[in-house]
Amino acid sequence: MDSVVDTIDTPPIARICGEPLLEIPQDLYIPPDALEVFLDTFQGPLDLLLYLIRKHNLNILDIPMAELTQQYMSYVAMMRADQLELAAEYLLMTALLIEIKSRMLLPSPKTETEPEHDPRAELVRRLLEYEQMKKAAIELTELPQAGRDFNIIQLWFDQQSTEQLPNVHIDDLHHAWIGILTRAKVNRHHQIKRESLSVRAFMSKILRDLRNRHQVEFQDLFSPAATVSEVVVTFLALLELAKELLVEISQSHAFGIIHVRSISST
Amino acid sequence: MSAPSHPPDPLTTTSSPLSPDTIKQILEAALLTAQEPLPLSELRKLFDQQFNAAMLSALLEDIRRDWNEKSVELVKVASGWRFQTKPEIQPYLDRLTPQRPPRYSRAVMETLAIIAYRQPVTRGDIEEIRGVSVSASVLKTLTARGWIESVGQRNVPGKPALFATTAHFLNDLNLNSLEELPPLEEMKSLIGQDDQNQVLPLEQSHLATVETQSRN
Amino acid sequence: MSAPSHPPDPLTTTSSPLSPDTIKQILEAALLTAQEPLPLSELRKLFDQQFNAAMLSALLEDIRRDWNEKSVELVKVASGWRFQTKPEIQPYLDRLTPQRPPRYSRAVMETLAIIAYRQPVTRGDIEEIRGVSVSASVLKTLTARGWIESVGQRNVPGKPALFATTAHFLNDLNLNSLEELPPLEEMKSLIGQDDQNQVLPLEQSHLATVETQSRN
Repeated sequence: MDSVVDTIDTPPIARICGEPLLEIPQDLYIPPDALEVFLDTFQGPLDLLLYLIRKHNLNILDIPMAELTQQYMSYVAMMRADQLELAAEYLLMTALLIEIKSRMLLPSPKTETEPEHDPRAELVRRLLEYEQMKKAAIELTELPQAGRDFNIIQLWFDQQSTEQLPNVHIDDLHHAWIGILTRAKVNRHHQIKRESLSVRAFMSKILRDLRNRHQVEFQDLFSPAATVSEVVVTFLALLELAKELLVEISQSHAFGIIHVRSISST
Repeated sequence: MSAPSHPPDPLTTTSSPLSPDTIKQILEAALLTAQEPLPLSELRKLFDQQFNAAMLSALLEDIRRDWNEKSVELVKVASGWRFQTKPEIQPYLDRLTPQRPPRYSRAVMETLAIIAYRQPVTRGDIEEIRGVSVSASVLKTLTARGWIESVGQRNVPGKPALFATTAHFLNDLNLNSLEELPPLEEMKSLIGQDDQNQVLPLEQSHLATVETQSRN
Repeated sequence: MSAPSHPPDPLTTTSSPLSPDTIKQILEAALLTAQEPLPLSELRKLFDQQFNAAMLSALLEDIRRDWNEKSVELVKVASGWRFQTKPEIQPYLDRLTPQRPPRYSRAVMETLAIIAYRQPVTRGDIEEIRGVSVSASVLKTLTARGWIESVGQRNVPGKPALFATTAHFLNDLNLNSLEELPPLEEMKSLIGQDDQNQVLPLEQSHLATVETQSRN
C-alpha cells in the first residue's frame, strides 16, 4: 500500500478549505486504478456518507460533523483529482455538510417560536431513510425472480385450431326476414306472397335427390315412413317444381312408371 | 414416483450421479418451459452432454407414458419434443380466450333467411327480394359454413344455381326440420289481407303444428 | 368438497357430468398453457361457471399436492394460479439459455424498492430519497419489464407522473400482494444499539410516519 502511495507526486492533489491535500488519507485509500470502480459502487453522496459513518463506527445520531465533512471532502477531492465524472450531487452535499458544520459552531439563535433545532436532523433523517431503502433493495434482489430463479410454464397450444364462427339463432333469421319484408313494403317493389314453407323444403329435398341420380321413379320420391301430409306436400312440391320448369315428369305409357328427371342437371 | 432415500442435490452434478427420476424431472421442466420443441441435441445440454441420445430417448418415452392419462401430452414433432394439449381439451381452453363471437353482416343474414324461407332460390331471386345485388362472398360465406348448397340449376338462360339450406344448417340451428323455423306471422300485418285467403286448408294444419313447436 | 345437490348441467347435451379427475385435467391444461396466472374467476369460465370457487380451490390444492414431487410446482401469486419450475432445477435450465437475464444494477433495484415501498411516488421523490438524479433509463428498464407503471400525476406544477408497481411485479417475485414484500428494517435497528441512548435529533413526527409506513 505504502509503495503505491509513494508513487503519487508532491503537487497537492486538491485543496480543501484552502488547505492543500498532499496525500490521500490513509484510512480511506484505494488504488487509483480502482477509483472509478470504487466510485461506481456508490449510489451518490448519501451512500458515500453512510459508508463513511458505518466504516468508522460513527454515531449516526451524533455525527461528528467536522470529522465526517473532512472524510467526505477527501473522497470528493480524490475523485476530482482523477477527473472522474462526478455527479453534481456530490458537490452539493459538500456544501450542505459545510453549512451544517458551521451552523453547529454558531451559538444557536434562541427564538421564541422555534425550539432548539439540531442542524444535523434533516441529514440524519435522509441518511436513515436512504439506508432503509438501500437494504430493502438488497432484499428485493434476493427474492426469487421469474426468469432468473425459476421459469414460468407456458405450453404451446394452437389457439387457432377452433375458429369461432358466428352464432345464428332462429330469431336472427326471423329478424332478417322481417327486415327484408319491411324494406319490401316500404319500397312496394314487389309483393311477397305467403307460401307454404314445407312445400319449399320438399322442393329442395327432391332437387337434392335428383342431383345425384339424374332420374328417379316417382314412387321413390315418397318415403315409406311419410305421413299423409308429407306425401301431399311432396306431391305439391313436385308440381311446383314442374311449374317452375325445374323437373320433367314423364310417363311412357298409361299406368306405366312415372319418371322424374331434373332439367337443371342436363 | 418414489423419493430417493437421500434427495440428490441437483447442483452438484459431479459428486453424485443423477437418478433416472431426477433426469426425468429435469427433462420435464425443460420441455414444459421451452418456447420451441427441443431436439435431443438441446436436451443433452441440460446434462452437459453427460448422457447419450439413446438414454435420453428412452427416458422421454418413459415421460410420454407417464403423461398418458393427462390432458397434456408429450409429442415428437419435426424439430424435436414438446408438450402440447390434447385436442379434446381444446373446447374448454377456448372458453378462456373469448374472441367476441363474430356476427354475420346483414347481407349474409338476409340472404340466409331468403334461402331458408324461399328455397330453392337462385342468386337472382335473392337479389330481387333484397332489392340489391348479392356479392359472391356472401354466398361463399354461407357455403363454406356448410349451411347452403347448390341443389341444381334453374332451366332458364344462364342456368343459375339453385340454393337450398342443408341438414347441417338445421343441426347448427337446433332444428329438426325447416317447419320449425319461426312462422312468419308478422307477414299478416305486412302483407294485405287478400294474400291470406290464398293459403290452402292443408297448409293451415301444417302451420298449426309449426306454431305449437315454436312455442317450446 | 361436496357435490352439488343436483347434477350440474352437462356441458353439451351428450356429455355426462365431469368427474373430479377430468376437472383437474382441464384445470391443469389451462394452467400449463396460460400466458398469465389465472384467477379463480377465469378458471370458472373453463366450466361455464358450473363450479363454484370453493370447489375449484379445493381441486387446485389437490393438483398442487399431485405435483409436489415434481420439478414444476403450482403456486398462487397476485394475479392467480400458475405453474412454474422449482428454483433447484434452474441451474440445469440455464444451460439451455446461455444469455442470462441481466442482474439489475443497484440504481435500478433501489428505485424499484422506493417505488414498491413508497408508492405512488414521482421521479422527484425517488431522487430525494436516493440523493442523486434518477436516469431515464432506470425507469425505462423497470417499465419495460412491466414492473412499474405510471398511475397518474401529482397535482403540482409540471404534473409529474406518479409511479407504482404492477401486479406483474408481484407475479414475477412470487408474491400475492405488496404486504408480502420483505418488511422494511425498523429505524431503531438502523440506528444501532449504542446510538439509541442518545437524544434523537430527529424530528419525532417524521420518524413516526416512516415507521407507520413500513408496517403497511
